[in-house]
Amino acid sequence: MTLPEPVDTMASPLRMDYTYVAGAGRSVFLRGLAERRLLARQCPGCSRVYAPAPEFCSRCLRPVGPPFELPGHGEVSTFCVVSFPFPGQVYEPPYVVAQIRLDGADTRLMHLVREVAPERVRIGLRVEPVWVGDDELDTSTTSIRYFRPMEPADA
Amino acid sequence: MSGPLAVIGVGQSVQAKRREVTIGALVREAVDEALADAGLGFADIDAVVLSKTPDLFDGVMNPELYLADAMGAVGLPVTRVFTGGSVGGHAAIFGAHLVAAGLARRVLVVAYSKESEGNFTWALSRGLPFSSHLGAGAGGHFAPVIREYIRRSRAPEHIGWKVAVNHRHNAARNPYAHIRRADLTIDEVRQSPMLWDPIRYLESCPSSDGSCAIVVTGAELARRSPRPPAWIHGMAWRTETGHFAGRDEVNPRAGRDCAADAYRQAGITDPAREIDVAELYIPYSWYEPMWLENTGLAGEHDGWRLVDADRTAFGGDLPVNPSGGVLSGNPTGATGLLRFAEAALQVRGLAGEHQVPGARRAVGHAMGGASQFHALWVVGSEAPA
Amino acid sequence: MSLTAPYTIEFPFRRTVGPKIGTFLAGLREARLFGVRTARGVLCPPLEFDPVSGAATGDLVELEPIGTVTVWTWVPARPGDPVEHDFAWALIAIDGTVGALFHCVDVGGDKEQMHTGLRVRAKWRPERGGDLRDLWCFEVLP
Amino acid sequence: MREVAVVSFAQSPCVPADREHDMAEIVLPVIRQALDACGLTRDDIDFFASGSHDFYEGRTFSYIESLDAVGAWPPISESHVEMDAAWAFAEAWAWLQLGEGKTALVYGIGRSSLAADLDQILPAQLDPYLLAPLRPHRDALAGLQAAALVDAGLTSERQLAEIVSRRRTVSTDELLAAPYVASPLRAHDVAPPGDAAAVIVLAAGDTARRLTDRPAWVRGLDHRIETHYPGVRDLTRSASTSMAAARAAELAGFSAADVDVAELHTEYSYQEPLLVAALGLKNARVNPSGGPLAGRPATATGLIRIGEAARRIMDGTAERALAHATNGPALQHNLVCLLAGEPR
Repeated sequence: MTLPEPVDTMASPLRMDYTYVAGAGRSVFLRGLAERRLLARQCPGCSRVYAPAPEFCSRCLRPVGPPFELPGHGEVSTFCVVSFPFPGQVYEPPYVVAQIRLDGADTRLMHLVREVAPERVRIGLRVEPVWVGDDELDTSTTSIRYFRPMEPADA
Repeated sequence: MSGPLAVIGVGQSVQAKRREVTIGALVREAVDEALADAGLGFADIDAVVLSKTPDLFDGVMNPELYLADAMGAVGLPVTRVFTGGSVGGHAAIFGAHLVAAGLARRVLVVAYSKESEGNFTWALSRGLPFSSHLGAGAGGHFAPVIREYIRRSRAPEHIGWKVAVNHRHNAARNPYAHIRRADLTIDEVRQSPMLWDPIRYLESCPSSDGSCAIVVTGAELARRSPRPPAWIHGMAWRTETGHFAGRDEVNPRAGRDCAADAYRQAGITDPAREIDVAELYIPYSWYEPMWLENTGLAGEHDGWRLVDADRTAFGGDLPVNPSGGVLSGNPTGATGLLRFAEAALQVRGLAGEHQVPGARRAVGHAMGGASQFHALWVVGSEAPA
Repeated sequence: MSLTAPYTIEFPFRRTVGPKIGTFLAGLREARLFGVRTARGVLCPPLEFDPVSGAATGDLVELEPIGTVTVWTWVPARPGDPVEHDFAWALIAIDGTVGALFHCVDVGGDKEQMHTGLRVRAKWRPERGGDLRDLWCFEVLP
Repeated sequence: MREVAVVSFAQSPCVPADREHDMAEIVLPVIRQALDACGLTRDDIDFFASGSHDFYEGRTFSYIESLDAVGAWPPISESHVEMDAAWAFAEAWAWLQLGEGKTALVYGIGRSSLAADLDQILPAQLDPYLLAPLRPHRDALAGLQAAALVDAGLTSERQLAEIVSRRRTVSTDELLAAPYVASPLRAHDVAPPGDAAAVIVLAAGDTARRLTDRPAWVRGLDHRIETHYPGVRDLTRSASTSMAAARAAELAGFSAADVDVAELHTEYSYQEPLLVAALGLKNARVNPSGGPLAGRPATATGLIRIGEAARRIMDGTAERALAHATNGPALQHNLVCLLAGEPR
């Protein structure tokens, strides 16, 4: 008996369709984005302000308070510069991905910082959101195109 | 507790893109080696704990089902633990708990990943509805934390390059490691492409296929084992939630609490002095100084000074990652267990060319998530007092 | 009210199959069926590890692709199933083996033709690529 | 063994599809309910364990989100199984045996509804080389096992219909007139998928006595796995269930034959006679809660069986109870837990 030459690999495609349920808390924030509003909520237990806010404070486990609007600007808490190309990338590297602390909130939001040379981005840089046009507004963080420095001097 | 516990068998596969074996055969390599090391067969094992990172990475759901034969688990209790990247450490500790609880005499802890089967980075970075596709990737999470560490500690930038060189030189002595570069230089690291500034290509972990297995038992059976046991002196796990307001990801409290608990159990009051070698979960080079501080092996903001003074290099007084560490091989599901296993090999005196001479007490460490999950054990060449 | 949205996860995995399963699949490509030796007899399909002892299984053995249905379940055909009309998923004891192979049996959509003990033989796809689906289904041995 | 007991159990109603809550939101109210019922707060818990699965949730590392419902701050001692949460219960019970803490909280989240089609999900549980490529119907392997039982004379389609009709106002004849989904199984023989969370609080010794009037003592627990490939298993038996039951009985000092109530993780009607035989149940009321045939919230289903069995002890309607959990095709992996109103 002669054995056939073994095959090395076999295709194993997997496809699964799901429903994403954003949840009550997250949905409040997402609906605000569709109106160009950054909505925060405060924990009545520890007074910390979340943006985006869950339905419950993850320190105190208490339901957070009603939503209120933040001014929108904030500062770069820390960041990195994505410097290499990879498949599916939206922007041409190098570009800055930053953790942004919105004024009035105790949490940090991860987003792009543009309209500034990457080497000029620093921790503490004051930034503001650049919103998409009316036709692109959505209940999604994509409603914020990116953040940019507030002062022209920073650019 | 039923008295001291020990590791009596360690096995691992070569870490690489293992495009010539099935998942089962890859797992079996480590299982066979661990059992041979312990002088045991499948009939001697009472329970199996399986460690692995997300099932979506390789598309096999509940892999403990398909792997029952490969792990020799038929007729045994099998538990599949999953806590993010620290999972291998959690699995080792849970295995030890089963022995301590009197529920098993010998536990086989198995870990693997075979991520070359699918596009693993893609699986991680795929956006969900309602969110932007930032294109940050895995390093895009850790790089800003590193930047924050550098700012706080005022560490010079060559520290990251130096760690990358040390670990790859160590890996050259480890036949199982994926990236083995005895010839790597600081210049080559410095000149390697910038990925996520401040992380360069050669300061990053690879993606590997690989497996690891250990056998844990109690004192009596450990003393009858053919080769020296690694005695467990202390072990702990801690978790903190991911996104509460004001969380410190540079020096997470869960990591500090975890190490402190393990040292307390081990009777260690001055870890830097009492630990001979540490195998830490370092996926990007800068995590060496960060985790040295977080695990209490260096003072706050001083971790980088140990690196700078060559103290954590192979010949230093506190060698870190003699195996080459995660920077030299990263089968994610096994990465944590490999750290725990390397610590055991060191105190057993069985680490071969990467043996740290005279290692009597070692730390094995694993972390996962956004530095939320921490596991650590202290093992020694002597049974705990 | 929570926002909801559909999404899809898709993976184009290519699994490496190793020498034993690789040879079995290569056999299917040539319209040949292989089993594997174990202490208790030949198993088809060729599992890598013995389901009783856990030991690595032995050499591959070529088999006549004929067997007997030991148990079956009748299911409605769905898109993507091997057979376009209703059929049976079954365990088929290949002649000369212990245990059974899981595959489908096509009796032309007529459940009344299906029974335990039915003698069946492999039907091969005309285009084969080294995949479990090269073995299209089993059909009644005339 | 150290004395350990269930002191509280809560679950959210199993709904066909929860479209309102994220993972943390679905579990947090249940955690609060379970803690309130025994007068504890989150800070009183020494160890947390949970079970869920990314394939049901549709995301990698999905369980991390649930930690926001636990409030893992200050940092906690915690572990997770990517399995039914009954195995998290087993882990927490083992942890309490160490004597390092007095209380543990186990939670399970199971959402079967997020996946649009379980036929896309469940084949991923099968051998990736020799079974999964065929992508069998989600009920195909259960259909084979049911057929094997019928062929062996161990059950009949009428008996299966009787099991289903016990909890429904529909006659067995009407049930038997329904079409097959995988013969001999009909749609009503299959546990309906749903979404729910469940929480159990465990406590050791005197802590348990202090927290509740009548703790449900965990007298024995074990679980066992079988080989995977269906063609090399005897589908008419559940050897792993029998092994786990024997070991649990050894620990408990009584066996399945002695229990008043048994909550079985029957994802299909045919599994009831198979499990009753494998466990050696004698006079037990089986699935008084309705069992999974009344709702199967994926990875919370097994934990709910333990909770329901414990509930019968705690409310005094049973002296001894058994809970069973399973995972894998055709009952490949089985867990058995024996509970009693008295510690050993």
